[in-house]
Amino acid sequence: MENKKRKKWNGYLAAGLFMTGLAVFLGILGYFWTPYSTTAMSAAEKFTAPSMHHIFGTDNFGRDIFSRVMQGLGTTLVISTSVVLFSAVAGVLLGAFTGYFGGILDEILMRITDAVNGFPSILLTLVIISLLGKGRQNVIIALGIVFIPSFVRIVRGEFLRLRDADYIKRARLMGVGRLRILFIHILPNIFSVLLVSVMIGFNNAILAESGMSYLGIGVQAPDASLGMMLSDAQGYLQTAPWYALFPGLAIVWIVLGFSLLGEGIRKWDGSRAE
Amino acid sequence: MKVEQQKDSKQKKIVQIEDLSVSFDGMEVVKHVNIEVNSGEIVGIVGESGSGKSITSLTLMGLLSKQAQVTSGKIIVDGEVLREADRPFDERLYRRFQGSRMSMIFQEPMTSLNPTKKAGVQVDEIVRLHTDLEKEKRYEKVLETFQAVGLKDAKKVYDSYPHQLSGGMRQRVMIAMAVILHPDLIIADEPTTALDVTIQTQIVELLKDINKSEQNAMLFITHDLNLARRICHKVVVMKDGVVVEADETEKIFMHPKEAYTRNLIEAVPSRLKPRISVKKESNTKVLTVKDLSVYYEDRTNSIFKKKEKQYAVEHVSFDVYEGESLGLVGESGCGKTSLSKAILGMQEHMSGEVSCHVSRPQMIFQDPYSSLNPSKTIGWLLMEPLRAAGILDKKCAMSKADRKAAAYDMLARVGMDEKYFHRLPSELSGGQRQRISIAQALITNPGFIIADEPVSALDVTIQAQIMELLQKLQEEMNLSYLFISHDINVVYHMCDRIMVMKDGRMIEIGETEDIFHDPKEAYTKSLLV
Amino acid sequence: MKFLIKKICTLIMTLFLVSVAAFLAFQVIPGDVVRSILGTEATPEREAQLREELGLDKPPVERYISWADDVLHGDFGVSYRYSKNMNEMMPVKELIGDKLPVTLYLAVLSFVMIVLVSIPLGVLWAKCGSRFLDAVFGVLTQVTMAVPSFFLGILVTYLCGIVLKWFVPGGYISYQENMTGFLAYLLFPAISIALPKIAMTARFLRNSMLTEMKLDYVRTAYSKGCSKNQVMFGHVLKNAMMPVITFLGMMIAEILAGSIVVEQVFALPGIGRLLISSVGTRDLPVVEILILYITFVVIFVYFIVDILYRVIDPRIRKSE
Amino acid sequence: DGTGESSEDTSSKEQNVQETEISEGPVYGGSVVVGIQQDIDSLDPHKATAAGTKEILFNVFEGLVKPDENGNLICAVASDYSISDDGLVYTFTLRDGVKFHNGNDVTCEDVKYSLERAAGLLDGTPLVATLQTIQSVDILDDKTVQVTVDTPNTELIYSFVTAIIPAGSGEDAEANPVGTGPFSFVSYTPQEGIVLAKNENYWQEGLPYLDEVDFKIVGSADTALLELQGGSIDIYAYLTDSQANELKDSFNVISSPSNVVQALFLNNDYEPLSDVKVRQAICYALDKDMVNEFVAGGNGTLISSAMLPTLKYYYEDLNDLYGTSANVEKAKELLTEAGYADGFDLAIAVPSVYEFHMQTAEVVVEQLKAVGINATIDAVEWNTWLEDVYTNREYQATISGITCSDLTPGYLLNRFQTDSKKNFVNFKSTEYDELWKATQATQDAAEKAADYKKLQTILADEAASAFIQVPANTTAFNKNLAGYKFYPIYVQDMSTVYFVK
Ligand SMILES: Nc1ncnc2c1ncn2[C@@H]1O[C@H](COP(=O)(O)OP(=O)(O)OP(=O)(O)O)[C@@H](O)[C@H]1O
Ligand SMILES: Nc1ncnc2c1ncn2[C@@H]1O[C@H](COP(=O)(O)OP(=O)(O)OP(=O)(O)O)[C@@H](O)[C@H]1O
Ligand SMILES: [Mg+2]
Ligand SMILES: [Mg+2]
Repeated sequence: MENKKRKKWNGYLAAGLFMTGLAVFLGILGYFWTPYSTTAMSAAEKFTAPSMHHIFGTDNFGRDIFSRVMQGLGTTLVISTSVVLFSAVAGVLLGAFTGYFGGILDEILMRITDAVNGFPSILLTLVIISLLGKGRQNVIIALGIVFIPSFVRIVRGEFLRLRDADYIKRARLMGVGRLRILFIHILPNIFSVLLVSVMIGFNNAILAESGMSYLGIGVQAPDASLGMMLSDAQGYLQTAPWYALFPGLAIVWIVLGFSLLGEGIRKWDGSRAE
Repeated sequence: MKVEQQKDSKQKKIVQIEDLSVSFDGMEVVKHVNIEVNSGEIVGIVGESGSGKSITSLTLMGLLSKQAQVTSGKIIVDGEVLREADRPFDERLYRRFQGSRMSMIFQEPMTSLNPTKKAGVQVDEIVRLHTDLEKEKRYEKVLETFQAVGLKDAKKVYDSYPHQLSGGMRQRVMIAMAVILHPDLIIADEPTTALDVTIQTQIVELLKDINKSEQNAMLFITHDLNLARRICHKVVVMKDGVVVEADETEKIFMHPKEAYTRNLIEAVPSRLKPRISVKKESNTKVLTVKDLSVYYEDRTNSIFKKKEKQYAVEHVSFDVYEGESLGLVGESGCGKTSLSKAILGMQEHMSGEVSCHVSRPQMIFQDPYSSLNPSKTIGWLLMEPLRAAGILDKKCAMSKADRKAAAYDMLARVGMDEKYFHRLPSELSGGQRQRISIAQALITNPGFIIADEPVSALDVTIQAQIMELLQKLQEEMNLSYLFISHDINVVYHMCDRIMVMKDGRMIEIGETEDIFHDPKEAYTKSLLV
Repeated sequence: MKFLIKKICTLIMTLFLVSVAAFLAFQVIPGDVVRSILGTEATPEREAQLREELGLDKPPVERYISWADDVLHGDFGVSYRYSKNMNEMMPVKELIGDKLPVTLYLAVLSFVMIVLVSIPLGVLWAKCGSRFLDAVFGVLTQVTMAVPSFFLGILVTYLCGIVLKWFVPGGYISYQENMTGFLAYLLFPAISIALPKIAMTARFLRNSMLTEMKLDYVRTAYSKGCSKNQVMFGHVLKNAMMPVITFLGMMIAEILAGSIVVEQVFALPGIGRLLISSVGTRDLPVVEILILYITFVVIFVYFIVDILYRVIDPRIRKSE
Repeated sequence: DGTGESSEDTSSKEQNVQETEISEGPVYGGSVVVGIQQDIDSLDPHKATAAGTKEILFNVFEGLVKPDENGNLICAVASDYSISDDGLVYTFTLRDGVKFHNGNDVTCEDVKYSLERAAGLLDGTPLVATLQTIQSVDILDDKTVQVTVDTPNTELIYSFVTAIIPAGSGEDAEANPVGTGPFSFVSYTPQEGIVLAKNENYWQEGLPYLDEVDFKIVGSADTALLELQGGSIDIYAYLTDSQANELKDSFNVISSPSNVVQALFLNNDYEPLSDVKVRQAICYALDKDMVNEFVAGGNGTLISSAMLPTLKYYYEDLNDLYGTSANVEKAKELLTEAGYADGFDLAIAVPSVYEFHMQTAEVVVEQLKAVGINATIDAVEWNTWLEDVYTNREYQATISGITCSDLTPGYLLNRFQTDSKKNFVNFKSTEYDELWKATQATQDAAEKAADYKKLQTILADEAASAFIQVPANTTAFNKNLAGYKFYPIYVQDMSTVYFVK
């Protein structure tokens, strides 16, 4: 009986945890220690191919790419985490109120969401960045704003659905306060949906951040970010293909990790329901 | 209600299920089952939920999912061995039988049809697959069959999508699909459970007629013993995958050999077992409803037109007295739920007067699965109403320890063990959930409770338990009920007075016995069939 | 009818909001087009003259209103930045008309690729019973989905362009010159856009089909004696396609956004690059129209999806 | 007069060069595709201001005089000129047989119109700032034009490179640019490029060689590289060092100093930087050799003041002042004296479009770290840079380049006057201001040279900014092309380019 209810471990979860775990570990480690300095330049070591000393090789300033990838992972993770947190919290608040109460507020918000959705996101970030200036916080704010609508949509839909669930009707009959209904009665039930969209949001944030860095509106040098390294490396595709390869693979690694984790969680959660 | 046995000399064996066992992941859910069906015969399989009825019939039909394995026995249809334990599933062989020589009517008329194909086309497909008829011929044949199963406007039905048809019509389409090729065997897996009483009767009569005229074999699966008694020649009683008893219908009903069968028969709420009245003489009203109307604003109209009011409840007046159960019956869509929502103040548009003389009346919902917050433990669910009441009314405020004690107490009163306190709703069975749902409604001592079809979703056996519990609690706590159901037998069993609704209007109200034995309205009579 | 009116109102509302937002954004972001055109060396008189020529000396509200008025009358204005071969600035219409085909072809090509590849793939995947193949498909699509399009672009450039020499990176051929050459060149950028989306769509379709296959009507179909293929193609596919259509609609919006980056990687003169460079040069008339255009396309696509939905799914058709 | 003579000199020298090249077998005809970085800002030669536009229009338009590759002026539409002793009257004699692309001869009317238009005498809007000084343009006879100016300025002659266009064609210039240069305008497609065709009537005998030149806009330096290798462009200037290395084998790669002064410009009004010691400390902290090595592959020319080594007033000795490699001790000492022993934070704004400056910034940040200055890079859009840094001067420091777009040293130096509109570093030195005025007044060449050197010294001593280098222009062109010439200003002269057999 108890056994049957235990959540089932699955391959997706294991692979996802391993991949994100490693990325997060390297990212955090990169804040405190890297094999080489991430900024120290050395003319002698310019563009050395991957070897025992520099497993990912070195870049145009002779900096160790592995160390920079570590740092880049950190930057990327910090940004995507903050973006997702920011947009998820805002999305939950907005989505909860509009979904549950509906009305004119809902109508207005949905129109704005539509507009933001229709607006090319890269452009929106471009405009926000032009307004706020570059730099890490502003990237977070810009992406955060861009990501809010998707969360609002999901959360709103769920609240709209659960608003009429029998157990919520009951809570209303009991005289439970509105805020308590919103956040104590309903919210925990959309947790798994939220979790999956957070995972997807994570991926999109990572991709968007690297995309922004690639277009030169992301974080600023000498802060290493994976997208920025990739964009820098594009000029040296022939001389030093590894310069583009490893940051790119790092992005793939971490995005894949989160996808697998999301999939794994979905399955894990699903096995409970059975 | 005896069904005359067809004593036909031409009777032959259509289905022989011999020693059939089916298992999922090594777990046997059907164990050594033997069933025989002859042509012209309706054999019923009855048994509580999960007893393996559907699995048996699906195996027979060759529709078992991949995870399932036939571990022993064989299935013979029309003399041909379709399935044997140690032979792999032969898809081709089965396809020769499926549709043309045996067909199946499923439980859910709502979902068993492809939602994006026209009803006619779906019936046409089966003819197309198994005959060489031309298009026009097929069209005619489908229309004919539609008419035969009582779909009057056959052409319109042909071009309708399933969602445009009512439940009864859909089930008729399914039946048309099943009979169009005159198969030797028809399996009907709970074909009426999802339908209204009135429609239920029609469908059952239809199946009976078909059986009579076509002289085919029919396997009729149901958990409703009354129904089985009405239609079947023979009955097979199943429990936990095992055939407990199999015999001629009347024999089973009159002289059940097994205790289980006896239980099953007794659990049936029948008018043979009227309510033991718990009503105390009292004239204190707990609820007064005067001239209540409820309407919805029709959303389908364009912005240019004025919104139209659609009345779900019209001019209904009644009272509920302390300690009594008032039953409310009526077919689906007659406004029962709308009325109860209006009483509880959950209805947007209403007119008339509702005065409730007890504080915070509560409601028990039909579906035990959706009426408990799935992310909270049972304990939390029971304590929450007390907490809310405490905030609303300082007098009721309780300490956390007190709330906990009250919750444990309530748990015990609905007959559940303490160990469930920390469980999640998903870890309970349907019956247990409904108990918790009742406990949650009762814990604040509301005095008046609306129970909206609280047992419709449950098994017969569990139904009986829950009804018993409701009566017990009523006695203990001096409760009043407004008890809603579409099943008049259930109401008979539970209520002191009965109110009958049709199309939003109250057509009759009176003492239970009066209504039953001397119904004034024709509609009420039709409910009593 | 009501549906249509509502959609059109929403569209107008959104376009209005978007245009105001873009206009406002340009008022607040630093830098203006005059300085961008004249650089560091111009005389103040020349700056003032240019400002007047461009009408930038008027108050913003007046400028917006007159711009909006022009647009409503079908006049999309002229670029601040690009001049034309005649004695005037480049009309935005022509400028965009020039770049649009590139992006359009790119989008269409990628979209066609996505549809042509992902749908059979998804069906095949849903059909395949083998656990091994299932796992292979699963891993393959997960990995493909994780590759950002610009990285894919770089990889494609490196592999197909530099190593294999299948195409000349940056050797864009104008569609006016040589249509086949143009399409052949677009093939690689289109692959970069399409590949991850193919994986996504195939996955989505497969999941949708598997969900659909669990439904009761499938069992009904089998009970009629349909073979697996008859069930899959005759019953399941159409119903499973419905969510996929929404998904594909969203995909079009994403392709448009994605092409901004991919145009950058492959140096394609499409509207994505025009947009980025016009934001850079503060060429407001061009940016406004481009944004309106893109927003319009996105909303329009959603609209089409809605319509398609109605056509395919009789349930929705009815309920409205 | 001096300038005239020197121009004679060089044109004969040029003739020699050509002859030797001709003996190697130039072929007439053919067309080349030249990769350019930016779009054209205007086809009106008087209105065009972007360097990237001017370098192309150089092939289409000519002034009365024009620069040559050695930084001298040669006569073009004019065949000769003289300047009055007081420096107020310029007399130009038109060259015989110079024709516009539309086939018409160049007349004095055209010259008058062009100069008046540029000087703003027609409608009050001067288009060429330096020509604002023109009082009147008079036609003396059908070959002679006299220009009167209000203040003497020995460098004004350099402004007569201003394009001569047909009289009255100003309105039409954007649409139908007509000039006298070696190539005529064919078509322009925004964001794609501009196509020029050979001017058969060009006044210089034997030039140009090519039939068609296609200036094609390429997205970035990276794609330019790929396009070169793919063969879709033939010539590309402004290669980075690593690109040049990659192309060395398959292309002719040549480089020469550009006309850009790259510096870490310091806002002299910003708190720690207002202290001269702090600025000097920064100069000491920079390791220019390293910057040169990393971002220019050692091809840059290190400088310590605002002057191009290719100009004749360049004062070479200044590099010893702060040395070319880092002097951390000295820098720290100065910082301590200034009261910033623990260093300070410094935001360096860099226009992000310039990869070169961005990379330099990365190296500079690393070097400043060594002396305790915690610098960060603030990459800004070009427009933002123009507004915030250049116009509003709201910044701390920036890495960028100032270009010398004509051949006068004053062009680089005048911006450091206290109240110059271009003095975006807010440099303030009364000594400098006075000396500058004196320099402009003097007509004596030797005195002038000395003064210019002095001005450069002041800038270096006071550390007006931390000057880094004049980067090299590296150009790659197809192996079967020859005759490409470098100019000290941004110019892509296609007239001398030819195919070899
Ligand atoms: N796919 C499956 N995997 C595992 N067990 C299954 C599966 N399908 C059914 N079962 C189990 O087989 C047993 C018999 O199920 P079956 O559907 O035949 O019951 P039933 O008698 O038809 O019940 P009901 O009246 O609820 O329809 C149940 O215990 C059920 O849990
Ligand atoms: N939200 C709503 N908007 C519009 N019409 C509604 C709404 N809810 C119910 N109705 C309509 O009101 C009528 C009464 O519905 P109600 O739910 O009260 O029926 P019911 O008697 O409870 O039926 P059932 O036995 O099926 O639960 C129906 O015709 C129904 O279609
Ligand atoms: Mg069943
Ligand atoms: Mg109801």
